[in-house]
Amino acid sequence: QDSIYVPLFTYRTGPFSGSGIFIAEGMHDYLEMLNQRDGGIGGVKLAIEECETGYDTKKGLECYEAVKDKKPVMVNPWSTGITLPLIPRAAVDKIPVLSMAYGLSAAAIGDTFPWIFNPPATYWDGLSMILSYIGNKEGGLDKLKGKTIGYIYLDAGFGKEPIPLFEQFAKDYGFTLKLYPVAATEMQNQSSQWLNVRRDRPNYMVMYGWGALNPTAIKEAVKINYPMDKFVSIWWPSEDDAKSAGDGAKGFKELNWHAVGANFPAIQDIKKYVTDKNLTQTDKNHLGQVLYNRGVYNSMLIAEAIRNAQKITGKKVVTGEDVRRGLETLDVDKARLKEIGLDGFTDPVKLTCADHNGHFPAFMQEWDGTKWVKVSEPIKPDMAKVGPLLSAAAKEYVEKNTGWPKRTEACDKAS
Amino acid sequence: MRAPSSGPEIAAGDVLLAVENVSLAFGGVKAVTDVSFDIRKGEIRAIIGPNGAGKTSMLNIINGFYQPQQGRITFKGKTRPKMQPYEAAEGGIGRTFQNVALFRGMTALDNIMAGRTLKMKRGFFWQLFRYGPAMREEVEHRLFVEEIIDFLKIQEIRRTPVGRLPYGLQKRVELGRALAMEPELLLLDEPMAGMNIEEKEDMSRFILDVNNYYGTTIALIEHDMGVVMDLSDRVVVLDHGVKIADGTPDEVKRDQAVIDAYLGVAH
Amino acid sequence: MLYREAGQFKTSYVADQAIFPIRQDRIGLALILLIAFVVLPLTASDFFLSVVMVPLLIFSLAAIGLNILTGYTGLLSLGTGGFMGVGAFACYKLTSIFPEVNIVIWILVSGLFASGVGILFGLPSLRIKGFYLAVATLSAQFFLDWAFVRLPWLVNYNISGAIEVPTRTLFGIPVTGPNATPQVRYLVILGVVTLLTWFASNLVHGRIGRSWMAVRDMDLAAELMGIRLYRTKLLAFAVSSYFCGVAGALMVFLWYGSAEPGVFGIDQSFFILFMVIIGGLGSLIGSFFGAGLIYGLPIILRGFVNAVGLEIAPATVEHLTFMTVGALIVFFLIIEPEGLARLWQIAKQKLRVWPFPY
Amino acid sequence: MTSSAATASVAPATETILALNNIEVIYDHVILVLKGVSLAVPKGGIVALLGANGAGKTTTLKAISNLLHAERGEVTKGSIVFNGDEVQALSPNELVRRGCIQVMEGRHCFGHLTIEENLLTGAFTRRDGSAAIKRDMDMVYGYFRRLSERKNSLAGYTSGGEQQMCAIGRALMSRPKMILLDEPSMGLAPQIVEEIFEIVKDLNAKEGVSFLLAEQNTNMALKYATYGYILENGRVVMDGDARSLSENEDVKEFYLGISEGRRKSFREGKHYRRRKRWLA
Amino acid sequence: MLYKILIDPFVQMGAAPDLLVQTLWEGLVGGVLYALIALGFVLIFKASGVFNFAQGIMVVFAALTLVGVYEALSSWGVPRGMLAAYLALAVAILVMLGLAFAVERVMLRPLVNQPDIILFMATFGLTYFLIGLGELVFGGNPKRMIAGDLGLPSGSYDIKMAGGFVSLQKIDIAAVIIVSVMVAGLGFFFQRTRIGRALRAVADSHKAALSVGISLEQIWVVVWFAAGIVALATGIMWGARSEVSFSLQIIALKALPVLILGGFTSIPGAIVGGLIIGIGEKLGEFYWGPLLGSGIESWLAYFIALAFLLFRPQGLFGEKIIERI
Ligand SMILES: Nc1ncnc2c1ncn2[C@@H]1O[C@H](COP(=O)(O)OP(=O)(O)OP(=O)(O)O)[C@@H](O)[C@H]1O
Ligand SMILES: Nc1ncnc2c1ncn2[C@@H]1O[C@H](COP(=O)(O)OP(=O)(O)OP(=O)(O)O)[C@@H](O)[C@H]1O
Ligand SMILES: [Mg+2]
Ligand SMILES: [Mg+2]
Repeated sequence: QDSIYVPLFTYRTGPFSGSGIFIAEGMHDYLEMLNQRDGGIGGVKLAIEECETGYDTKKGLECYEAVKDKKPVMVNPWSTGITLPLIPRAAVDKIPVLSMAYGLSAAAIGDTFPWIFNPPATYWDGLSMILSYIGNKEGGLDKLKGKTIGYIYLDAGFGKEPIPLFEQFAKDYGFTLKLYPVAATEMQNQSSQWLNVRRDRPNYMVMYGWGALNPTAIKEAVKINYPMDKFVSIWWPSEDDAKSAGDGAKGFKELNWHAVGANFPAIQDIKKYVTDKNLTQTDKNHLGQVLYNRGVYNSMLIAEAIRNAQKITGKKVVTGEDVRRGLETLDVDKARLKEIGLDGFTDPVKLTCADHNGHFPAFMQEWDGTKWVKVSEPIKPDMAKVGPLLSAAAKEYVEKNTGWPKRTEACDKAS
Repeated sequence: MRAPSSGPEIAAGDVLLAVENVSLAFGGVKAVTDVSFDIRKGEIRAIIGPNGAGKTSMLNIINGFYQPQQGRITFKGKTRPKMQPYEAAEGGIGRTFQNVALFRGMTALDNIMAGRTLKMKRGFFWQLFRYGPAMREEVEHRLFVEEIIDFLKIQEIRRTPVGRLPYGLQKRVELGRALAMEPELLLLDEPMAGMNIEEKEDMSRFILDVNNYYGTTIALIEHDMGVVMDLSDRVVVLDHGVKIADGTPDEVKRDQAVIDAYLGVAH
Repeated sequence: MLYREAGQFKTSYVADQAIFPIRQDRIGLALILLIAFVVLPLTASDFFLSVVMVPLLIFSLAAIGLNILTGYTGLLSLGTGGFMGVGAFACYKLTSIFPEVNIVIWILVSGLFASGVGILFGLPSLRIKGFYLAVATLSAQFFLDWAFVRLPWLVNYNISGAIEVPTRTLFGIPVTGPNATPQVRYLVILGVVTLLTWFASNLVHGRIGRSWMAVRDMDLAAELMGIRLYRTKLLAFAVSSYFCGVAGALMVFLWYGSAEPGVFGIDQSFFILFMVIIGGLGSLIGSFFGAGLIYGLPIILRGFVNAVGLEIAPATVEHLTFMTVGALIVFFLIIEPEGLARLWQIAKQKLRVWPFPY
Repeated sequence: MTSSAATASVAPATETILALNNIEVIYDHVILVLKGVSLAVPKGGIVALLGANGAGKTTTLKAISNLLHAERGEVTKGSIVFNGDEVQALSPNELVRRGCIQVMEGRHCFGHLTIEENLLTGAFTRRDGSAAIKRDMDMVYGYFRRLSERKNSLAGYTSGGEQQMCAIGRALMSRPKMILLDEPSMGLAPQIVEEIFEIVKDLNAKEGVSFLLAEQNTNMALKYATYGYILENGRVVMDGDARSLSENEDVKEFYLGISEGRRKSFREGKHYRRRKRWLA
Repeated sequence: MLYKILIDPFVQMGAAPDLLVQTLWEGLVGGVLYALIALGFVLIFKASGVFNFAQGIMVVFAALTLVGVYEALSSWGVPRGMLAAYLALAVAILVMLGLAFAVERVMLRPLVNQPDIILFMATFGLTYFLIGLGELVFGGNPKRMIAGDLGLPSGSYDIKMAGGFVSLQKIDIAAVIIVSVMVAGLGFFFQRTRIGRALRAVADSHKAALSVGISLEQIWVVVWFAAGIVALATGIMWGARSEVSFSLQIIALKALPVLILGGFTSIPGAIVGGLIIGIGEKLGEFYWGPLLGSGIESWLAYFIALAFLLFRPQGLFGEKIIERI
């Protein structure tokens, strides 16, 4: 019997399993639900296989080699460290890489990276949205003049990536940028960073954190009485991260592009077809949590890309090459979202050959002490600033990687 | 085996090493106090004394492991307040230890070969290839070491890691290692502890042979009076860090201070 | 009766000084090399080559490097990851500045940079000993970690903050980059590892190796025999770091294909230290065994579970793998604390006296 | 001094406190060291274990005190019975508690503890209060005056002989019923050697402590022991009571260094010797 | 540049004494908490010469057990609160005792008298085992430390001074007190009792210790249990600062410089080392860090330790390294 092989790289173990478990559950359950409810996609069952990476690059590469020969339709590495080595291999092995809002930002440029997709927004987009939110609160970005913004981040590629853009914003709008790097080994021990925050008294704090960095930072912020409503994070903190700081965390904000909560037909279907039938290891009350839903979103993209590929090619059992085309012409509009039971869950997504990211708006959500509450309208990224940076980065990538292949893949018309 | 070479020629009977007014204390413990004596080329010089008298410390001073707080040492005509261990080794002082200090993880052969380190000159590059000059050198020294192995009759244990050898054989390997340095002055710290008569006889034989045939000067610490009296040419006696007697075995044997402090009964 | 030295007489010390004095050993080695160089590349699957063999060889090389320092010279080091990183970054810089020079040359040269850094951090080793010396190497590890992240120059200001391995060729065949086939990468690594292992073996069996071991076993006695401790220890640091540096360069260029500084973290250092210990301190072959056990065992266990087709969630498999590996490590240590290499020796010894028990 | 041997044998040597039955010991799974050794120590007896380097004396003693295990050796055959109990079933500390203690060859003091602390660890298994321990400590200091001078030094810094005294003193501190002494005289000045044997005699006579002595100083050992075993190559090649052994011609030649009725000078050693006939 | 290195930091200190005091306080608390981790290492090292790589995972394991049992209890109907928390604490202590027994029986006893490095390796095996077991039983997701239910205070005392304020977290104060009491107690136990001397003897030589009748089995259980309790305390304190997750084991590494600086065998050394490192790295990071772009805390501690070692190769309070031949 034919099936479509969808490997999922997950990390339910290791130091980052706190986030990994939710994401893995969301990804797995949505696809499993499709299998149970619809018999797969377009009548073809999905062969879902998890490969445990433990967020470790070594094991991630092992997973890649292990799935490579089984004709996967795409890989979702779920770690920047694993994504980077896969970028050059994707074209060779003809396996598209979906690194959803992480990985290499420059991969948004489809002409350079035909095989890599990172919708719906890059970390640069994220920063520009955060800043425009802050500007908005202050009554215009120009009001930031003379103010100080602190940036606390994981001292690694991920946290450092936004710095050039941040510096440019600081120059353009006249605010002072203060950097507070946190080494990966010091995530649980941030008192000096926050002492510095006390000294510098930044008007806003922006955070790009991961793993234990997030809860510790929130706790430390509470400890020094940093005003929580001025503390804004990129999209990774979870409910647990905020909860651990107790009431003091009220008002903490993070960027997000999809809803939280389980009140969506699709998620209810997960409950009905998957969790209630014990076809998963998922803890029932994880459904609807922010990172669970992120996993669902990721799988929604996978499923829609496959469906789209089937539509373009007319084949039932699609290959990686087909799905790459499916991703490039992905168009999940409002109607389609409604159809798949995710109405109001997120904004429509549409990718093109040139733009593998979409730079879609995100909104701000706030921690009210028990859950995340949406507190802003969708915010658009500042493409005027991000765009040039992206193309420059992509260009640089090509220059440094001599012999980087020119795009030969034809561009499909959106179906 | 070849005769030891290098350094200014000192005729047999001349002073090879002289210790003058040397003192050494560790905190409150006076290990050695104002001791002077000399060792003449070619002789077997025994150092005896009760436990804790400072004998081992004296050897440690001679080969630079302890730095005396006072006094001077003259070795082969060169006088200095203190010596660095490698200077002593390069100058031709070999040594065995009271608590066997072999390289436990290595075989007997390697231990003795290690004694040749100072004599081996081929550089890193040749070692890397273990070929040509490096291999020739290796073989040349191996021949020398084999002579020692034959001499000490330890052929069968060549390839045994020394940690597993019985105590007596370890002592013998240690002697071999010291001999491999072709020392001019050989310091032996209780070489016969833990041996039975038969083995002591063997060991005595080795010591005498080394002394007779190669003219190696020997300083010997030993508690077996029979051995000391039979082997040594002159004896220096320490007690509580102080020299209490110095002379031929017969003189020392009859010295009342020595009898009181050490021998207990006249031997 | 098959495995005996009886009847094999050596007529010269050259033959007796040979590293494998027994004929069966030499035949075995030749067979292994034949399999490694010819049979495997022809028959093994891509997965086996790139997931099992490539990493194993690289880890073995790093383990040999650390073994020289820790196993042969008795200096505990927890900075292996950092030294590997130095090699990798040096290689990256070299090949970006001089792209026309052959990558294999740069890989071999990059180890020298690691040597330099190794010597620098080895300087405290004369005064500080044992576990205490670990602090010197740990400061190397953490300082280098920090430097790798903080000096964007090292990664040519790549925005990803990572080394992005360019395609390089050898005789026109790509050896790095996405188009390098597992077979080619494997063969290049195998070549480098074989060459360096041969060097290491020469060193440890000669004068230098003996002075290393002498320092390890009884440094005071070694000093009194005229071995200069300082020089010997620093040489060990230099050689050891060279091996680690080359391993690091190989790891990034011929295995990962791209690397964030994080991969040279302290975990890597411990990982390799454990390979050395379980394989056998002071044994080159042990380094291979150790890499096999620590890196290979989990892969085998995972493969085993897959092959059996047990319906267990992958996370649970991972948990059980961890438990099993942990238990096996303790088990191996109990049956032979001196490492797998010693176990191997005992096995040979038993074979020698076979069919008698002793 | 010559009369001492006689006094020791006054105790009726009927009951055995320690019996080894045909034991075989293998190190590292492959090295066979003891090839069937049997011996017995009567309660209140002093038994000497003699033999050349590597004969297996130390190994025998370690087998008795169950310390082989810590050196990757094991007793593969035979049995060892101490005071009615199978030794193999007891842990080393249990053995000490029951009164069987070993003084290990090569000193083995705790280098980082002072001499006094070393002695105190010897009393670890005792439960009879600090006053009694203090009394014994004074006794040990009485035996070894050199130790009391150095009691506050770290053992690791003391001289070889001082360490040897410390190791023996430490064992005495446990108030044992039976002491396994491995080369007690090694590295000690002649005076102290005699003193040690006097202590052995003393404890034996006054407190009924039994001794198994592995000793190279055959002369001394046979003077003080009641019975002796000679071990060669992992086998007992000769045994008998001390007097008869010391009169045996072979023993005289090989272990006492007496031939043709007089002590040989060490200068007279020959390169080639007569082979021991039991090695044939 | 010289001005920036040599003078400017002190000017800053003078200008904002409240921040200086706060920095010192944070350093003190950090130091005490490092000392707590180091203490776990010291206990085991003292008693057996084993460098226990598993101490970090023991911290996680103990804390997970505490929180996990608490959750389980509440799902079985025991109301959340003090009672459940203390029941869970009791269970966690029992589990650590069980672990101590198991480690002794399965791992240490067969490895008696092996070189330190081998035992070190064995503790690595133990680490792997406990990681697997912990995740299997309790799951890998981070959990919240039940600090409140255990009666640990929250909130802070804010003391006004010199135009600013110094904020002393109550939980930090509690940590300082608890750690001091634990250290004093353990210090007394191991220094003044018969067991203490025996421990040092064992660390010196397993073989000799066996020969004088010291029961290694008993001692190891005692010590591993004590280390387990210390791990539990560490888990509670660090867990309260961040979260209870497997990444907690990373901070155990921070104990290394402390341990080395203090000397592997000294309980007071762990404390003094902890304080030096804690305060040193906070001051360094706060006043000098910005010169190097901050984040130097990750290696500063090691350099501080290294600097001290160059003068005292056995650490501040470590046992003398005996060099005698
Ligand atoms: N490094 C040291 N630190 C402190 N004390 C020392 C040191 N070295 C030696 N001593 C002390 O100095 C004294 C002399 O010691 P030494 O080892 O020289 O004696 P010895 O004559 O060799 O005795 P033995 O015959 O027992 O070996 C002893 O009391 C010893 O404790
Ligand atoms: N740990 C070990 N591993 C392997 N072989 C060993 C070990 N210990 C001792 N042996 C071997 O066992 C044999 C007997 O050694 P043992 O130490 O018992 O002799 P001994 O009679 O006490 O000798 P000595 O008088 O020199 O002390 C020796 O051949 C030795 O090589
Ligand atoms: Mg001495
Ligand atoms: Mg012996």
